[in-house]
Amino acid sequence: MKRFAFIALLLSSCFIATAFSQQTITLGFTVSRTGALNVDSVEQYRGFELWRDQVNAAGGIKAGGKNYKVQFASYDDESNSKRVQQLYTRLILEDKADFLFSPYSSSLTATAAVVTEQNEKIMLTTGAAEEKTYKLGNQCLYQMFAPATQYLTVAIDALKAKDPKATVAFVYEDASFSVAVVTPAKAYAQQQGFNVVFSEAYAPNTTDFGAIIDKVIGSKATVLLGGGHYADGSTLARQLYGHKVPLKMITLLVAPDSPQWAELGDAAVGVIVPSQWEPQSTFKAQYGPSGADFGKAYTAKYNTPPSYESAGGYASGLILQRAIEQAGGIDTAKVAAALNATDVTTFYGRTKFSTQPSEHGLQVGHAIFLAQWQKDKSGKPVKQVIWPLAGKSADLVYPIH
Amino acid sequence: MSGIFASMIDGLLIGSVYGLAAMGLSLIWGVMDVINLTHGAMIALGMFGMYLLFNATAINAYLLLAPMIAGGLILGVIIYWLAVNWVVDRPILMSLLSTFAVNMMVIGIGTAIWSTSPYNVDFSVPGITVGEYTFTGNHMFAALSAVLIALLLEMFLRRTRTGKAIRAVADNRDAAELMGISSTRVLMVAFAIGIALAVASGALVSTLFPFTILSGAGYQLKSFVVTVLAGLGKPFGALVAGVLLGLLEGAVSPFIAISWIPLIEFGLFVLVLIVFPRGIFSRATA
Amino acid sequence: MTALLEVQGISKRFGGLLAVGDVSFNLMEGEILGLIGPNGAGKTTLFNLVNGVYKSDTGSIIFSSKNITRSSPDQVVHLGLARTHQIVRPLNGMSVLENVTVGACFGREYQSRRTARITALEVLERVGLASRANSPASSLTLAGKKRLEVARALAARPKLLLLDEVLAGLNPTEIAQMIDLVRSIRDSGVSVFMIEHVMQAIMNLSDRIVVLNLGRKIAEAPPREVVQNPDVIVAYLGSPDILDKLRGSA
Amino acid sequence: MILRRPLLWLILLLAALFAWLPLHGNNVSLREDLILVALAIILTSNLNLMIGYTGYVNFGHIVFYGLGGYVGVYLMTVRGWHLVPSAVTAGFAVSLMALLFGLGILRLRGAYFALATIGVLVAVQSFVSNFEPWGRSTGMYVSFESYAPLGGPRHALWTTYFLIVAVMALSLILSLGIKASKFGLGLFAIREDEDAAIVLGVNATIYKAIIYSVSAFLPAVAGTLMFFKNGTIDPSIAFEFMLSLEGIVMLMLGGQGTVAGSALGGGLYERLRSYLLTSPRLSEFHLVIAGALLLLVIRLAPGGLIGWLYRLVPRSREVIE
Repeated sequence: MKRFAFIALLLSSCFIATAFSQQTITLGFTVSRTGALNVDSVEQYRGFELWRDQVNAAGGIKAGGKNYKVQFASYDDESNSKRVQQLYTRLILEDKADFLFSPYSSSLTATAAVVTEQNEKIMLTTGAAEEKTYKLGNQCLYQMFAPATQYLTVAIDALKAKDPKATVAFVYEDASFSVAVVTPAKAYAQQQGFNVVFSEAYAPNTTDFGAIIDKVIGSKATVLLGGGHYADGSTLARQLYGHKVPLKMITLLVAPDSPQWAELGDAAVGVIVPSQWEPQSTFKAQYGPSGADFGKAYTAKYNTPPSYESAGGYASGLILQRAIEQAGGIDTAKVAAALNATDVTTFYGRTKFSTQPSEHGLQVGHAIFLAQWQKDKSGKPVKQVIWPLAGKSADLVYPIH
Repeated sequence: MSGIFASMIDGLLIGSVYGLAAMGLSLIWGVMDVINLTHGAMIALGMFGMYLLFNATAINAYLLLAPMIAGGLILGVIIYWLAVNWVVDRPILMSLLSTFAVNMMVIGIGTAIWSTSPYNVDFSVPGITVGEYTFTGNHMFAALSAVLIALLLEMFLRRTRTGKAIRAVADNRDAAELMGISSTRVLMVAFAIGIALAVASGALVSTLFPFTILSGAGYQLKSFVVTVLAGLGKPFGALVAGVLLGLLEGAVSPFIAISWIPLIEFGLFVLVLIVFPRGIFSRATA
Repeated sequence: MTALLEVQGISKRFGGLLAVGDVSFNLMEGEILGLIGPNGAGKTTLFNLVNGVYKSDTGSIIFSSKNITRSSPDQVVHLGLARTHQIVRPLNGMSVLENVTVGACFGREYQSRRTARITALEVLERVGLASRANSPASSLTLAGKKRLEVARALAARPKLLLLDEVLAGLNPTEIAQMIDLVRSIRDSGVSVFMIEHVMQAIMNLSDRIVVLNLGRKIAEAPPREVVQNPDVIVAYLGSPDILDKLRGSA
Repeated sequence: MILRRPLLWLILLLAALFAWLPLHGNNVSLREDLILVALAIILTSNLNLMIGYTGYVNFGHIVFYGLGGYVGVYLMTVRGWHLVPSAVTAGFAVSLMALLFGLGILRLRGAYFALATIGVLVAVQSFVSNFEPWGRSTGMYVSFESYAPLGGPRHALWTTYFLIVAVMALSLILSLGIKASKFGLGLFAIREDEDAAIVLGVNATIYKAIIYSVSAFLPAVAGTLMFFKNGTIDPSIAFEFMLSLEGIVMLMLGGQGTVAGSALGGGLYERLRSYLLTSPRLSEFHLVIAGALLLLVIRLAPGGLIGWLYRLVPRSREVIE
């Protein structure tokens, strides 16, 4: 008898859920809960999650006279593209996702895009900075991050202003994103008159940088640019410090942006990261919360300050929300039109997508800036914006020691 | 000091840790003809064990090796009865699969607890600086500990009754049984020591590099290379081969991109297998 | 009669040990040639040299007027030289019939699988294993496995069959049956070269006997002459007058 | 005759069901599930040719799949070839490479061979990670233009799916054909006792090299198809050691040495893995469950599911090969 009652309850709850489903939109995505991309991907996910909770607390997205509550459908992609297509197909067809967010990383996103494109589903991408993905002919992708070419060229500009005679070493992860970043940066450095004395890519799962570090020392480089993702970047920094490599400037991709970076202690200090967003940035938000409000809410929820992945995640939600509001509903074609027309500044900065067919969806509004880990008065490492000079919160410390 | 010397010293130091890891694999393989595919998972458990112990006690990480080895022995006995005892003398596929199954379970549980994020043991010993090159204290202590453990094992195998019994069983199990040696007990002890060595090497690696629950796999592959270079069932030879492998890495890395090193190592591995199937340190017999 | 197998000065050395040294002999068509010698005399090594498991360090082996000195065991089988193993080696995971089919498939005639099956059934009938055709090979008794060894070799349709101690470990009834089988094989036109420890049997069966001691041939003669050869007696018993001594002490 | 064997008709029925089920009602979700099942069956049944038929444990079987993917994707994106010729060429190229590798490492037996296959896998992966024309660690992308000759991405994915199902059917028919052939008998003899087999006239060196090469062909074709569908290929997904190991698990689960076992094991394991991964409560424990399952199977039913069926219903041996 009890069992019957239970089943009846279950059935009726399903029924109720369907009755309200018109008022709900489903956002589908995969998260790398395990595997190499775990840290960065989860930070991105927290951005999504905070946005969802705030929207739902405010009664949902209001568009065309309706209130849409936001719900998520998500799976673990294990940082591996093997199942990405299976999972995105499932998200689209079984979970009936209305819109999609990308997995973390350029290569997983490219794999997911094959499925989302042919189902003509809009997918906002964060953590997929590499330009190539947007130049394969995709028409339904929208990139939230500033593209990869910008990451290190900005650092070279900052270096040029400080020490045009520096000798440069590139040490970077042999992965889509970092190769896409370093290749143009190397050319740019030479064009700016720097002597590039060493350049080597390391395998994505490297933990022992001893051999590379010996080579960097041998090359007499004074500046090191490169890195990849969190795991390898933090290890590289730690070992550079342990081996007392005499470098005046270290700029690493992605890793130093994470709040976890502070755990490196003294090894953390002085390292620069090209960033999509920093809590100190003072963009005047035309839409959505201010940077300070976002930071406060995020820290309250997760007990840690947001990284730019988190901000990117939140901003993806925000941009989608705005597009739905402007489209007056969740019709894909109308939302796509609204996204194509988007040119807005939020706490995250300016967002504008390219509408040229050859590079549709490429981010053209957003820009990279640089942040450096410096010691505050109490000696604790904190991140300061040092570039562009107009938006800086502290001066570049050069050389590090 | 020139780069190649620095690089070879680094190689020597890390090579002794590879050697220690391989000793465990080599011992088990040599004594009971089981290729222990839990090896990588045990190395990973060594890493996390050290992480937990160090965070709980905050004493010198290298002193914690003793409790780690004790823990490894217990773990070894458990795994022996869970997955190994009943596959000894069965076709090689059986032991490969049963140890692989345990490996999957350990990795699965580890992933559920620690996810696959990197962890660090925040312990560092000041290093020695020679010119521009600095050799970290951790590398030196790890190498020293590895050699010390290897010597202790060698003494155990040569001097004690149980040690001699292990060697006898490795040599010829039937003959050893005829002489009244209980092979099940000996196999269990040998297996437990093998696991303890893997755990110890994982604990040492955790003081050098960050690690995830999946990190053991790479060291397991290196252990295969080292074991084959040394020849089976020669634990001390494995240590020597490990050091040689480290030196080789150190010697070639200044001249080529390090991403080519695995190709060289594993290419060499396959060649050695084909040319000297019993290891380069064994005399050829018909 | 012509020589089917001509062995000329073959040797095999393992490390410092001379297993077979400069051995020569001929085997005539239609003949049963026995090979005897004390333990460790190098009999099985000689077989292994003849069928190509080992390569001889010196000399030559001509089989059916083809030089097979450097041939591999599988090539030798195709020429019509099949053998059995002293320690039986059934293909345990397969049925008795399949075991024999392998012999026929890859033997001298290189039969198709379908023909091989028919051959195998015939051979099984002949060696008395027909009733066990579909049993797993592992389920046979030792005597059964010895028969299976012979059947597999016979299925290859050989001109010459090497039998390595097919009688060892059998009881008297089984020995009698096996002796009949060997005779019938010879009568069907297959030459036989056999190692045997059961003296009575080999003396009965063989046309001639080769005796090995410490890797060297010490005699080659019909059975009756062999037992009276002083070298052979020394090799087997230590000294020529040992029999007298034993009698004296008894 | 192969036509008289019931399993052949079962295989064709299975392939027909695979093709028809997702097409009926345009169920793309089912298609995506089934394509991974088909892939698992392809890998398992070809691995079975080495492990089950010949008794050689190949830990690096996935290297064929990965290399096939690379050769095929390279031909398509850089050389502009069409899908099918690329896939077939990849199959032949990888088979040839396997033949060469095989003649080297097949001199080894037992555990030494198993280890050498791991060595080959890591060495090849490392080579590809450094190989400039194939994009080093970054790998290659399939441009959307490659889908155009097949009628756009939507159409292309269906075509790929049908091709994969066809490769699956071919894999199983190949296994079935070899099993009943003289060649297969030679392989079984090698599996049982290689030295005895040689003395019985089996040319083991050649047979092993041929089967190693044959077992590379269809996985390589499948590699091209799958990575074309995937849109990207890089060394870490092309040469995943874990997938290689899972292949062995699937084979043991179903029953090594049997055609039906390789299909059953591949299919069941892949469905279980998919289910665990997408189930919210169990997804963290999928490895634990798979590991425990494997331990139970080899302990209680070392012949796998088919072996267990044989014991239960001995006559089934004649139908379910």
